[in-house]
Amino acid sequence: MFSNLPLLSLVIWTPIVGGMLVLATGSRNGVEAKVLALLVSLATLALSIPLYTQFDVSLASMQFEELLPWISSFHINYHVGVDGISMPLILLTTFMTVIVIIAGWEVITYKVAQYMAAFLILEGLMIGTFAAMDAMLFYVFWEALLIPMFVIIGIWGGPNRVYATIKFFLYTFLGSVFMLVSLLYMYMHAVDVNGVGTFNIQDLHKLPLDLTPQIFIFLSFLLAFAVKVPMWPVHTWLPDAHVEAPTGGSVILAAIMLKLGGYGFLRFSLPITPDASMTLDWLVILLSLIAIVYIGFVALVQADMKKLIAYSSISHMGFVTLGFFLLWKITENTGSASGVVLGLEGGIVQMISHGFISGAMFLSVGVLYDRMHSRMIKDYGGVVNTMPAFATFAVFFAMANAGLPGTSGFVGEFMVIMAAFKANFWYAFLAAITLILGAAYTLWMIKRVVFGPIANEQVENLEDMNGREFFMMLVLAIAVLIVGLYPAPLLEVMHATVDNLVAHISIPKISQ
Amino acid sequence: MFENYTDSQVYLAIVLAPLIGSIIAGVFNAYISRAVAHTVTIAGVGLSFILALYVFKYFAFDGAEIYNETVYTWLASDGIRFEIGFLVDNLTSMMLVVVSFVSLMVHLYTIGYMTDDPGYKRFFSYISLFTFSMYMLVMSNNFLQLFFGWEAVGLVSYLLIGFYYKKESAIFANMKAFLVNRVGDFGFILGIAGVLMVFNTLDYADVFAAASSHADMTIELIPGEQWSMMTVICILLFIGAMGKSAQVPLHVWLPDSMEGPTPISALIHAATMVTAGIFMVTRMSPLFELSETALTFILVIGATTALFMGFLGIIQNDIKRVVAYSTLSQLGYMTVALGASAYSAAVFHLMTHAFFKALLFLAAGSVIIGMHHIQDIRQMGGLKKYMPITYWTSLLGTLALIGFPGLSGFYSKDSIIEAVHASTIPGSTYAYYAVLAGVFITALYSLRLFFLVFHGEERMDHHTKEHLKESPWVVTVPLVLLAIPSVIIGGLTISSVLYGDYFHNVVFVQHAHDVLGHLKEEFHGPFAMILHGMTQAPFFLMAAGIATAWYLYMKNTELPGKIKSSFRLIYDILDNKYGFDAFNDKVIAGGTRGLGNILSKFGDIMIIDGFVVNGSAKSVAWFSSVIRHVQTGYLYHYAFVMILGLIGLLALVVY
Amino acid sequence: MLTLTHYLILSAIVFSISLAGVFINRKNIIILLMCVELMLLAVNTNFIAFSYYLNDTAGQVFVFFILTVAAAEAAIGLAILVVLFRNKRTINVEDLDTLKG
Amino acid sequence: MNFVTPDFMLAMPEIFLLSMICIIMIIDLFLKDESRGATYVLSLISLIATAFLAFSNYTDQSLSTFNGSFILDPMASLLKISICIIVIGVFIYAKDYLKDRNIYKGEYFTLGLFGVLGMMVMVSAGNFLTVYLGLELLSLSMYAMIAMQRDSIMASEAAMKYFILGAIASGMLLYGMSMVYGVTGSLDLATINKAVSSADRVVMSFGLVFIILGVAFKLGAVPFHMWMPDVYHGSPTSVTLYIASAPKIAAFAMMYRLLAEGLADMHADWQMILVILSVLSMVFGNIIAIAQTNIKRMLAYSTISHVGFIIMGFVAGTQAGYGASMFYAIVYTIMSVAAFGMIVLLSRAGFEAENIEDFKGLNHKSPWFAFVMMAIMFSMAGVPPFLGFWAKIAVLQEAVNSGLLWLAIVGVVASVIGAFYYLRVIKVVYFDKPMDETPLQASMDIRLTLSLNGLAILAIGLYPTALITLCVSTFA
Repeated sequence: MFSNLPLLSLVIWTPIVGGMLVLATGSRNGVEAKVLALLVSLATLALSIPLYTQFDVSLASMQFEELLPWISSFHINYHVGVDGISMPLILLTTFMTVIVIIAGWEVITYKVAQYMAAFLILEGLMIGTFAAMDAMLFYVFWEALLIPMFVIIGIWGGPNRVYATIKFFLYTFLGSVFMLVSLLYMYMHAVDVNGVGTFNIQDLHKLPLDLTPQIFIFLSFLLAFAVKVPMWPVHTWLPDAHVEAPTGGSVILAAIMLKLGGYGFLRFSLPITPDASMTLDWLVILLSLIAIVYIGFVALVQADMKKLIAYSSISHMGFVTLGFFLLWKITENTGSASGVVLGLEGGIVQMISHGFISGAMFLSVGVLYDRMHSRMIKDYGGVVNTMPAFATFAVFFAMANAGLPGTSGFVGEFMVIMAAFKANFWYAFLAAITLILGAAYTLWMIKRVVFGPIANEQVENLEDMNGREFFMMLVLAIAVLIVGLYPAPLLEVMHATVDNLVAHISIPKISQ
Repeated sequence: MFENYTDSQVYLAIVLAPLIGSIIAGVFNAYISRAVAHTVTIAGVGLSFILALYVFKYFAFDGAEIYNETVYTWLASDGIRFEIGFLVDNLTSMMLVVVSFVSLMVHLYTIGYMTDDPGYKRFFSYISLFTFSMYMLVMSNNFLQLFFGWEAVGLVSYLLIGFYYKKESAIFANMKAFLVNRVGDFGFILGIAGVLMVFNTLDYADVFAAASSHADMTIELIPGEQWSMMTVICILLFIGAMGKSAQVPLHVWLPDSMEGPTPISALIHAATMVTAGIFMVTRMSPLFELSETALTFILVIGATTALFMGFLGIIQNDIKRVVAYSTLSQLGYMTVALGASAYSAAVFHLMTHAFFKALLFLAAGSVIIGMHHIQDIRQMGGLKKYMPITYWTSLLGTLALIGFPGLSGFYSKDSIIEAVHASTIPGSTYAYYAVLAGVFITALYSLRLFFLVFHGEERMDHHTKEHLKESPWVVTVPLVLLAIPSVIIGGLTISSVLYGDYFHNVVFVQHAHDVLGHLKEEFHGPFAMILHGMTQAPFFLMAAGIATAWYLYMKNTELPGKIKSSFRLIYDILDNKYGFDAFNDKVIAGGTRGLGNILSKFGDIMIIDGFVVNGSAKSVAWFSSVIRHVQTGYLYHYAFVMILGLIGLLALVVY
Repeated sequence: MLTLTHYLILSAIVFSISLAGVFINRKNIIILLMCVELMLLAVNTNFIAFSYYLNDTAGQVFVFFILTVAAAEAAIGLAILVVLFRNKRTINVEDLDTLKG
Repeated sequence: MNFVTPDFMLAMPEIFLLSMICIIMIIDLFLKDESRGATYVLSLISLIATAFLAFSNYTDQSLSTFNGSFILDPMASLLKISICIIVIGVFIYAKDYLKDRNIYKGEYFTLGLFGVLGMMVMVSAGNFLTVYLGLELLSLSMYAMIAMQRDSIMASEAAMKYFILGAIASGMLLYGMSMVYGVTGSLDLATINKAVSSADRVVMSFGLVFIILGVAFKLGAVPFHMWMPDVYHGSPTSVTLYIASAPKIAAFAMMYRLLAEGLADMHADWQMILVILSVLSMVFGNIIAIAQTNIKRMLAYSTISHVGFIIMGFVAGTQAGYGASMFYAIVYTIMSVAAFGMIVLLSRAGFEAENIEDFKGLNHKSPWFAFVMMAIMFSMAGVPPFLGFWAKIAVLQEAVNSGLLWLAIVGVVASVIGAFYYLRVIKVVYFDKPMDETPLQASMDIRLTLSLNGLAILAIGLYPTALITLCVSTFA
């Protein structure tokens, strides 16, 4: 009975329209806004579930596809659809938004309606980005979602929020405008080749391109996505943004927005410019490894918990990009394509897993911050004495962040390290250093914050988590455990798509 | 095996029983009483112990077929199935018995030991969780699950070392333990990745079956240098074992782990978890046999650990630390056995060691209870008359440890020494003399401990002495129960385990390395071995060790002090544990933090953020504030700019 | 004999003088207004010369329009000047620098 | 040569508007200050009617009358309608502002209408003469409008600067026209276009440069932009509103008529020049805007950068390029009129709301108008889904299509730099606390119009198809 519904559009637009409605409740009283926002987010989550249940894992093509003409003179269409890569990310988005709405429930007292609305609108835009099958539609969502995040950090952020949010905006804006130029170039090129321009991503996949333009297009994509992921050396916006953002903002930023970059590599860079990707895969691998190692060291010495987690995010996202770009090196080194899919799927799993874990880590910091109004590690110590339940979750998520087997954090890292070894021993070697560094910075923080004797009077007066906080943590912990203990269903969803992707990129676009 | 149940259900029950106990005690911590907590966990472990005994019987006596089945597919990607599954064979069944028995003893013992602790229920939850993890490790049929168990026991170890989370030293020790283990895991996961690269599967059976056909593969780690792939993989895997089994230089965490409550020192840091590395190498004998280089590496590391960690035991004054260094040293012995391809001997020693070392730790715990948590042996002495059961069990444990003929340790240790002696691979000579010297050292520090604690003058303060009494039955019963196997298990099982065919379908040894096969020809039963052993060097060295200890700590008690002052330099080296800790603290940890600071301050803050990002923003802003002054407000300037523009464009068009 | 070129050069010179007058003069705004008028006259010269040599009346018609507009322009210019003087009490070009940057 | 009666019907909107202006002027003479509303209403009615007439005059061919000096084509109709609508908005926004400052005079409206007439003439010009007359009619009206606030030092200074520079610019334009006339022998654009190929190249080039200068001045392209910041800043906001909006459309039309219709064969020459102007405008406009604290001045520099984009679309020299450029010009006026409308909305008697600081905490006072301001700013910055994004896409696409990839890259980089100062405004609106608690005092009609204006920026941004198609098909 639901088969005729434009399900995907509903998932995209329900939160956006819902957000408008929340705005319309005004700022008289936060309660209506909160309840409405929660309902909207739950409705979106409910709507997104059929995307999974009705998803045909055997198909590599787009599902739930919708195509409406939008701007006919530029051949821009409202074209959405999901495949095995985007569907899990969309579910992650709808799931995390509910958490974030709950997370802001008691904490946000200033302009509640706007806060909730910003997150709902952001949710819709993010889903739109994942679902867009038209490059220009993608770009519209991609850029538009900067707006709510800009506002979220700017209004509800910390003392240095203006610097952080403007930095965030300009950094990402600068990154993506070059992508825009590339898209326009390809449109024109499509006119030359096919006689008609196109922004359809799948058509762009098939668009023949010579190596030189491919390299420039690749580099422009790289800049756009690398900023978002973020990769070293264009990562410095992230720590600032995280530190200043309100808890919910940090959660969404880390859990979803960073994934957009990784998603972009899969949707744009690899299939559209396979030959340039092959030529420049060393660059991405190098940057990923630098991110993993260099950032690991940097994370170690952070005095601010959120900054530490932010750096940890960068380091973990290094696995995503590493996994995505191993494929040529693997084929070159072993002479077979075995391991290629492992790396790609590992990267995708790492994105999902990082969504849960980083979100949970930021929520944990949020729980402490709401009580103590400090994010500095030195202000804490011995939290376990007064907040045992919290400490349990904190240690659990810390272990997940350190990639302990059985938690989701392990799955992606494991797969990518396995694949990396096939490509080159030293890739795996450097990537595996995260086993040590990741544990070091996470556990050192846990040691200083959670364990030890009660550090000061404020810690002594801390109250343990309330039901709401407990609920969020529990839900995330369950998610982390499920993915960690039984990732097969998640993987199953993406096999067909990834296989198809690999098949596509292994065919060179340039004539030899 | 059980008529109404399939094998897999039994194995699942073994694994899940302690897990369920742990979950009940842990998750419902706040809602259950202490009694419920220890009842459910003990019931869980007890059940698994009983089942383990059945399984053992099933394999050891009924000669069951190897069980190798998948429980579920963890994930499948790229045509590779990563699975959770059980491989149960003779090795596994033996490990199951050892683990479940020691665990059960420790569970019982804990009731007495932790009786005043506010974290009572939490503790039970942890040790049951540990038991579960250890089962997963030993029952694994693939590398992935092995790594799962490997990390899970590490996690529980972390939690338990830091059990007294208010103690700064404890939370330092647990972090240290986890991180040092992570260094090992770093190698381990690379080794697993290597296995996957070569074999494209992580399943033991498939990997081992294909192992020999890949023996000639090479890998180019440094351009121009072709190394044997198997050597690389084996050394990487062994680095994992070095972390978990505390081999030099990754041993530093084990002494510090004594910060944890004594029961877990017995269970985790003596009997079971630390032997996981030994178990792992044994399990992977088909791989290790392909690389003599790796075996030599193992041999040298093991011998070094066995000897040099023993030295450190001599000067320790903390009762638990002495036992801890003894554990390190004994792990070294096992590793040496591995290096000498005497895998069975290693596992055999693993088993005997598990019993007597658990016994020693629990006895030490009993002493600590009696001494009201004083652990310094300089404040003990003459405890024999206050704690008779503890005394006698300790004596048995100590004798077993030093390899007194007839006791379990004798069989296992002597076999190792013989095996190394017979080995011909590079490094075996060094290893032989190291383990031989180790015998003397072992006897010396063990008896030193024994004499200082139980004999001699009573050095404790008056208050302590008044309350000194034997520990309650929940403590002493496990001691007695552990003492029994410590004495008899060696002689009972050596014929089949070491020289029989118990491990025939588990351990794979290349003919050239088959030292045990060589020894087998000279083996004529346990009793003959005792007689033979009493004529050999190890026996005399042991006796000399006992005598020295007796002389130094019973007879001439002034002498140790004098020796200490006249060999100051050596003492300092030993006291600083060869400087490993200082090196790790200053160079490794300090260097890492220093590098982090440099990268953070100069890389991120100064260059990327300061110079490039904010720098370009600032320069744009600066340029803007300068260039705006072109707009001077004067009409003639405006006109002038227009005319300049005009002239410029004219010039452009004309040329 | 006067050729077209002579007229064009004359007009160019007048035009240049008027331009120079605009940015060299830093004193009186009225001089600016005069320069503007001069500029239009230079243009007119051009148009008429061309018109004559092309034998096309359109150019001359244009000149009439320019003259008319110039008159209107002068009127408005002077009016603004008056307003300006009332406010600032000066018609010095250099004093017109409230707005800048 | 026979005298042919011109087809007056084609110029019906202009004729009607002229008549109305005369009527309004006369009526206004007899009105007391209190009933000045009548002039206001009449002006609005005239504009609506004019727009309607322009609409009903629509034809998809290119017709000409008055011996070719008046052209009626789709572009002319579209732009005339746009101009009328924009100016309606301007008048609505300006009304209260004028009242509060005691300059609520009939002159504002009549001069404004004359300006509209001038613009309409420019849009329909087919001849150098009509271009010039339209231009002067517009310019002279604007000079006078600026100077209307007679007691303001800044206004009179701005008027004087604008007047002098404007006069120089028209002088140069005329000089250029005279040269082109000299070598082609015609003032008629269509005839000129035919004669270009046989004309003397050097003189043509000279003439071209002077003509471009005149156009660039009107648009406000660097380096002929110097008047803009001062004039935007110094004029009463009611007048800045006017100057900053519709005349850009007229300037675009003038550029189109002169360059694309009159000098199409010199495309290579003017393309090179326009590229330079475009780059300079985008870069300098955006950079200098960063340092501004006065929002009107900032918007002036922002306009300069937008002009760079308008020109970018134009350089392609293709029909699609002109369409994109025109689309940008129309979008720009929609945004610009809204931005200045916001300033008017915030200002009240004795308070100008001219500084960026004055927008502090708007979100507290009115979340809705804070949102409108945000929409305007993001739109100007070219962030989707707002209208300005599509305008940028359109012109960038044309730059890429004409092989000027580097120009597109300069454009996007400049727009990133530009985003900074737009963000700063949003920052002030959303993140800062208000300096005072004075509520907004604007009347309902402003609020409504501004809301519609803001919604248009969002709504057309979400569905720009109609407007884009209109602009593109105009030239097809």
